[in-house]
Amino acid sequence: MATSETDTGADATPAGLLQMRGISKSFGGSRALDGVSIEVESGSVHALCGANGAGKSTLVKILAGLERADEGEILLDGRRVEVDNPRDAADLGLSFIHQELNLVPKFSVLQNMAMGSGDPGRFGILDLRRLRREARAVQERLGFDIPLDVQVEQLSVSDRWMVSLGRSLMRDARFIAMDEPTASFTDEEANRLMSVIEELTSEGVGILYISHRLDEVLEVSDRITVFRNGQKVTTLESSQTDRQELTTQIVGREVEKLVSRLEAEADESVAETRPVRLQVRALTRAPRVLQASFDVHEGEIVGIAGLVGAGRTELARLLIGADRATGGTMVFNDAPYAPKSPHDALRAGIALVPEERRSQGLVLTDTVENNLAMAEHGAAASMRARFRPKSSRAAGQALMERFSVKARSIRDSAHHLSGGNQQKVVVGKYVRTNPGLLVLDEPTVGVDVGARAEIYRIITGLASEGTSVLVISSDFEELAICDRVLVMRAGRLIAEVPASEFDEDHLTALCFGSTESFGTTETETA
Amino acid sequence: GGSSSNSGGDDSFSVGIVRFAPSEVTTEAVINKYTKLAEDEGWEVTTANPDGAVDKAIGAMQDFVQKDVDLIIVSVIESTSLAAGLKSAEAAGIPVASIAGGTADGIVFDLVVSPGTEVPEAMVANMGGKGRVLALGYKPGLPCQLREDGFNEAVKGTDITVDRQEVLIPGQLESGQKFATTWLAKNPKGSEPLSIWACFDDPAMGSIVAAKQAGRDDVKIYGYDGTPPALKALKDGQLAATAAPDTAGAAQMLFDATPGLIEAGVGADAKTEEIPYPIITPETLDQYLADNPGANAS
Amino acid sequence: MTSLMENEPTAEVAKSNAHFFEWFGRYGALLVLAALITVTSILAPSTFPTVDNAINILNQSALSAIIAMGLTFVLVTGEFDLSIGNTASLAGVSACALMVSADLSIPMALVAILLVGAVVGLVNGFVVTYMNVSALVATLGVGTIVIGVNYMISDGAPVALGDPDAFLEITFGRFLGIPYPVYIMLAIAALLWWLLNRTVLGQSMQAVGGNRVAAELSGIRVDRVRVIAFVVCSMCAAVTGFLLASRTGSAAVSAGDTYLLSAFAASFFGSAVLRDGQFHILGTLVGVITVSVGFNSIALIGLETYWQYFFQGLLLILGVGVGTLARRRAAA
Amino acid sequence: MTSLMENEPTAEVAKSNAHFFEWFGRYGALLVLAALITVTSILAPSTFPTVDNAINILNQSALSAIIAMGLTFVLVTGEFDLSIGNTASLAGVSACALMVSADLSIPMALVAILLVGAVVGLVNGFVVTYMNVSALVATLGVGTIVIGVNYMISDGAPVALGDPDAFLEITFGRFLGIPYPVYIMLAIAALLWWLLNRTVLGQSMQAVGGNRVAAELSGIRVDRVRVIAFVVCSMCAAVTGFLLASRTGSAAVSAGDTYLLSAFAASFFGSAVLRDGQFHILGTLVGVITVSVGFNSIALIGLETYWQYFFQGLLLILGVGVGTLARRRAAA
Ligand SMILES: Nc1ncnc2c1ncn2[C@@H]1O[C@H](COP(=O)(O)OP(=O)(O)OP(=O)(O)O)[C@@H](O)[C@H]1O
Ligand SMILES: Nc1ncnc2c1ncn2[C@@H]1O[C@H](COP(=O)(O)OP(=O)(O)OP(=O)(O)O)[C@@H](O)[C@H]1O
Ligand SMILES: [Mg+2]
Ligand SMILES: [Mg+2]
Repeated sequence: MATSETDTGADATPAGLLQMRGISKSFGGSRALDGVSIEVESGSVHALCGANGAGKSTLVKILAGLERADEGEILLDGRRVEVDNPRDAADLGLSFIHQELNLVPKFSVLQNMAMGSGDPGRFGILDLRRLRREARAVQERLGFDIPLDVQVEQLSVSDRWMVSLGRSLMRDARFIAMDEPTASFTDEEANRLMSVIEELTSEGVGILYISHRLDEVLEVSDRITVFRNGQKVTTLESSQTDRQELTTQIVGREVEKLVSRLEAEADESVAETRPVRLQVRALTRAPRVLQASFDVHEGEIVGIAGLVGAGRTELARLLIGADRATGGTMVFNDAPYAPKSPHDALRAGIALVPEERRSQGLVLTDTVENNLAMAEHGAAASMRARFRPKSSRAAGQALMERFSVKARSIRDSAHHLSGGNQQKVVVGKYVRTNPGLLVLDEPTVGVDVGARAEIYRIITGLASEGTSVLVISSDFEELAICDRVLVMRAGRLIAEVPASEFDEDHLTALCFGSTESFGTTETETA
Repeated sequence: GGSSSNSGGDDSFSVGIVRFAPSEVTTEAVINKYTKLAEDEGWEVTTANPDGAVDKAIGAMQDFVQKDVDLIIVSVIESTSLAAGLKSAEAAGIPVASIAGGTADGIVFDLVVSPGTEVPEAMVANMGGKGRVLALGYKPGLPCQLREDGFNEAVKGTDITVDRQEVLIPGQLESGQKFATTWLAKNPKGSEPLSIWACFDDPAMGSIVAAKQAGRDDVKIYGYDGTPPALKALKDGQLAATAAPDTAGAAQMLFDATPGLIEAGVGADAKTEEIPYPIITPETLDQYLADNPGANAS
Repeated sequence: MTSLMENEPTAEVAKSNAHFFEWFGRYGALLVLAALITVTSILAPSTFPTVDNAINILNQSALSAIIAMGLTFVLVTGEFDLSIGNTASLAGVSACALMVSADLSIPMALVAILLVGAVVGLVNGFVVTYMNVSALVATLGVGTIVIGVNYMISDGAPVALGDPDAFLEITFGRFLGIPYPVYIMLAIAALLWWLLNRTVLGQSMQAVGGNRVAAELSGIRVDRVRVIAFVVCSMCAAVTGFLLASRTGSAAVSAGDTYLLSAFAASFFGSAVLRDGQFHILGTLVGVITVSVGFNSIALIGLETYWQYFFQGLLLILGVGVGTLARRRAAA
Repeated sequence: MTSLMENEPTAEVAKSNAHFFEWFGRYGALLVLAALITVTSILAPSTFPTVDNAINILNQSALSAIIAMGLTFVLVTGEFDLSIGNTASLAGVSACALMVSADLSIPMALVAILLVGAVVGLVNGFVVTYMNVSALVATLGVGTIVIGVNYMISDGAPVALGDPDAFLEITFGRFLGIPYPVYIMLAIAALLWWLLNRTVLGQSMQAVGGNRVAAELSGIRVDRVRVIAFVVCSMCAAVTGFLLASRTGSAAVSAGDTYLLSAFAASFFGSAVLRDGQFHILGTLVGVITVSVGFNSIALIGLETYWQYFFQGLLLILGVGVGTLARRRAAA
């Protein structure tokens, strides 16, 4: 870093609110960022796009003082600033919504929103009344009304994101970076966020916006910068580009459009005539799953659509015995099936790819190799069985190739992988057990367009080999790969839509129907 | 709990005993024997185990005050450091006796364990007044301190070099073993007369383990307490000497004194009795075993 | 065609059971204490349920409570401190050594040992935050070094004051019939409670303990908070060591060591009092008092010594376990 | 060497630096051991670097190593066990008591105490998994109860064998000049290493330790794995207690208690050996031996006893701290 301390922004154009110049960052041997520069002006939204691992979050972390750049400088109002830790960033009026939820589960909504907030009050004594007032104001602005004294561990995922969003608005920020804020939002909530962003920009706040939802990016941003492999590829004016071009820039090549199942193979009757693999009747675990009945045939891909909170995750957990059903029966491969644990399910041949890959799918500190072997150990009949490292590694290597997982080596630690590759590892470890039915819960959240296409390819490939697949997704577009879509609302399966009638608007309408609220008292199995 | 402090004679008494720690074998034996005598007599005996902690001992004394016992017996912990408990007892009019804790305000009876100077004297004689000794002491314990004073007295003026190490409790056996192992490595066989003196039997036993492991039979090892393993080692010639108090006699002494102490109450003049602490050597072992049928060396 | 599925409404499960378990999960630990008091009051009616005995129990709890509440601070922050026992010992030894050899007055000695405590806490905090060593290892290591310092100062022998009367007064003095240590305990409890619940620092500590990454990201100076927690904890340990020495007018190298496990036990028991697994000052206080009541009961009823171990062990397991079991039931 | 190229040098230097730190992070803990051996060999050339002394050090490590390796199993699974010291004591006491009063043969007594160990482990596992009590609390509680059982069996007094010769032979017997305990240690190390690295059970344990939720969803029977880890750990503690009793042919209620902290210290030190913070059998073995070498060195050089505390404390902090610091440097 060798730049003069004085007026560096003196040249040419008037300096924007925030500039990052020539930022480079390496982790170990690999370059995450390579001389990247971006600029965010007051009152505008600048979007960052790029494949998983392109370096978007790393850039945000550098700005937030969580990582130190190897090279480069940060300028605020044309003046160079040092951001060594998050406190510095906060003091400079920079606010963040990071990619991972960062809440304290045992804290109340208010406590979470107030955490680290601006000035600590006199003598460091809490001014609860003032904080409460401010939190109410923020809530009003966001249009959400969760009681301030509820512990956040009792909230649903999307409500937690609202809290997180609320926190970033508690301080008077001049700049907000949002790293995939809508990944867990429904369209409605996402729309609310859009209007908040509009309001903020009209007040002169600069916003850095990161998302894999390209339509959303095109809608909300003024300009879009695309990263690829740690390098800036281009900056586009949002108004003068389209999804097609953006995708090509991100991936570096053309990505074929998502092929719907109907177009790809099939008349639905084929699926219907195949033998039933899983038969579910009146499966119940109140209050989240009520009287669910459906069939899944061999080699069939069945989608489950619904709003966040509809109970789809719960249903999936019942299928693999992670929770115990209080009523109903299941028949799997013509045999009665009543799993008491995921172990039983895996032994019978049903695997669940959980929705949270980091907390539920991976041992982040362990190697890719061991992560890929985990489900096989879980499926072993006896724990006394020999473990053969060599053949295990060979099997892992084969999976990495089959799913084209990008990692430095199979011995690389899982948290070094990008989100999409992590997801492939999780899918891979379950596929390794050769399940008859693979359940995937939100398989592409936070996954870039390229990797997403690969995951779809994996799913359809498995189905064509005879594996039945159940896909839970809030992204209705991706349900196009399904033969049938079941719609779940408030714990009940309310409709079934065959591929021939598939239409996003139709699904959305079904999902909404009427809204009901449930007591959210479940605690997470942390 | 019955309060019978005003009654005399052979009435039923209630006695609260604050033990020290299980590692202190001698006092444990005295207390166990006393308890047996007292319970045979129909007295109520309650014991508390403070695990060597002064604070817990004081707490136990205060609990006994609440229980309104007729006599509190404390052990090993220096009586001066039990001031808080002694004051509470005094205020409640309960006399306090001590086993091996020394006198202090509020102690009406002190059963003194003699420092057992015969042991170091025998050691000096065996070494011919010259050579090298590994001394394993334990400063926090009063009995150990007294014994070490006696030891230092005995070696003074001789040609004996002393290497002193501090034993850890708990872990006394291990530390005895570790210190002895390295000390033996540093002092090879035949260089000069060698002895290991420990202020109680456990570290001495550890030293024996070390000597056996090193295949050394040229080192004479000394201890105190006369624990069963020590008596056994004495019999096998691995231990040169130990000293054993007459625990049964001491318990009897205390038992006999109890009614008088309760009668006299807190104001009484402090009395002191000494528990004899004779040396036991392989030669006197048989005699000792004959005199103490309870002692066990098989 | 989209087929709509028929759905019969299902009977709602009766929630009263869940309510009962929830209540039990919350008050289970307190129930244990209540049961203990009731049973002992029946078994020893003339000696147990008296004002004198209550004061006695509080007095006996004071030292344990102070060190345990300090530990609670560290636990709240999500850390550990295995050095508190040794720090208490060090405080006693250095207080006595300073009064004997440097002729310090009692208040000056108190200031000095508070400093000693602060230094130990700083070292702990430094090793944990700067050297990035896990708190368990760091405090085990620092604690071991502290033992060494103890031996260096005292040479292993107890350090006794020549004229301890004034010093002893701290323990024996009473105001309104209640011994000073009880007031000291209550004052420290109030101070720590206030710090933890009514200041930004306390909130930050809880945040760091609840989710360190989240705390860091929201701009809390995590390392500073952790260091402060260690310092507060060590200072509480030092106060306990000081009071311990004032009970006897002398200090031994390992006098405070036994407080380590009892402080942990009290804090963990306390985390089940009214909360589900969060450490808090009031809970710790209840935990300490429950243990004291138990010991007192055992002594007053006159059980064999080994019952104290059974009692302590069961108390811990049941106090915490009943709560978690009940909560699980409530959630199920 | 100066490179005149313009675009390379900084990256190059940074890279070689990173490599150095990476290397240091990996081998730092081993370096500490090497340095210790070198220094003592220079200071005490005639007594330290001898075959006899090496055997002696190994022999002294044996008991600590066995209990520490058992603890490592629990730590790998992401749990804790504070009851190991008490379990070791219990094993010694019950072995002696059984041999004295029930006249059991030595092999039968060994079987019996292995059972005792297994039972303690099962109880720990039950309280942790079924009652859902955190391992720290559960094992602290169970450990305390175990002390009570110890007292009940032995009445507080040491239990001694009448004719201990055969029993003593276990400790003192030698084969090819090497004492039996060394063989026992090595055999157990090999067995545990194999269990951990070459069976599905061991792999499952590591998965459970890494992320319990992910392991559960991967079909691993998490609770069973955790219970097994506790059982293995307690059984190792029981073996240590058994061997401890065979040193003197007698057992005391608290003989094994000191092994608790030393086992933790060794395991944590070992987690910095060759790995970055993962517990493993080889590391624990190195940890135990490092401590033994250090103790041996201090005694041979003839330093004051309190140096052993300084040494042990520093060893722990530096052994772990240097590694983490270096790794942080390497990553930066
Ligand atoms: N702490 C770290 N250690 C090593 N490598 C890291 C670390 N953090 C990030 N990386 C690597 O840096 C690269 C950029 O990661 P980053 O998280 O910035 O990607 P991203 O663009 O945010 O991807 P995504 O869309 O999946 O969130 C990736 O290759 C990642 O593996
Ligand atoms: N019983 C449970 N145990 C553990 N985690 C649960 C349980 N129930 C719900 N969750 C988790 O809590 C979060 C909140 O659930 P949410 O409100 O999104 O409902 P959901 O049932 O997951 O709905 P959907 O899957 O349809 O979005 C989810 O991430 C889910 O994984
Ligand atoms: Mg990212
Ligand atoms: Mg879900």
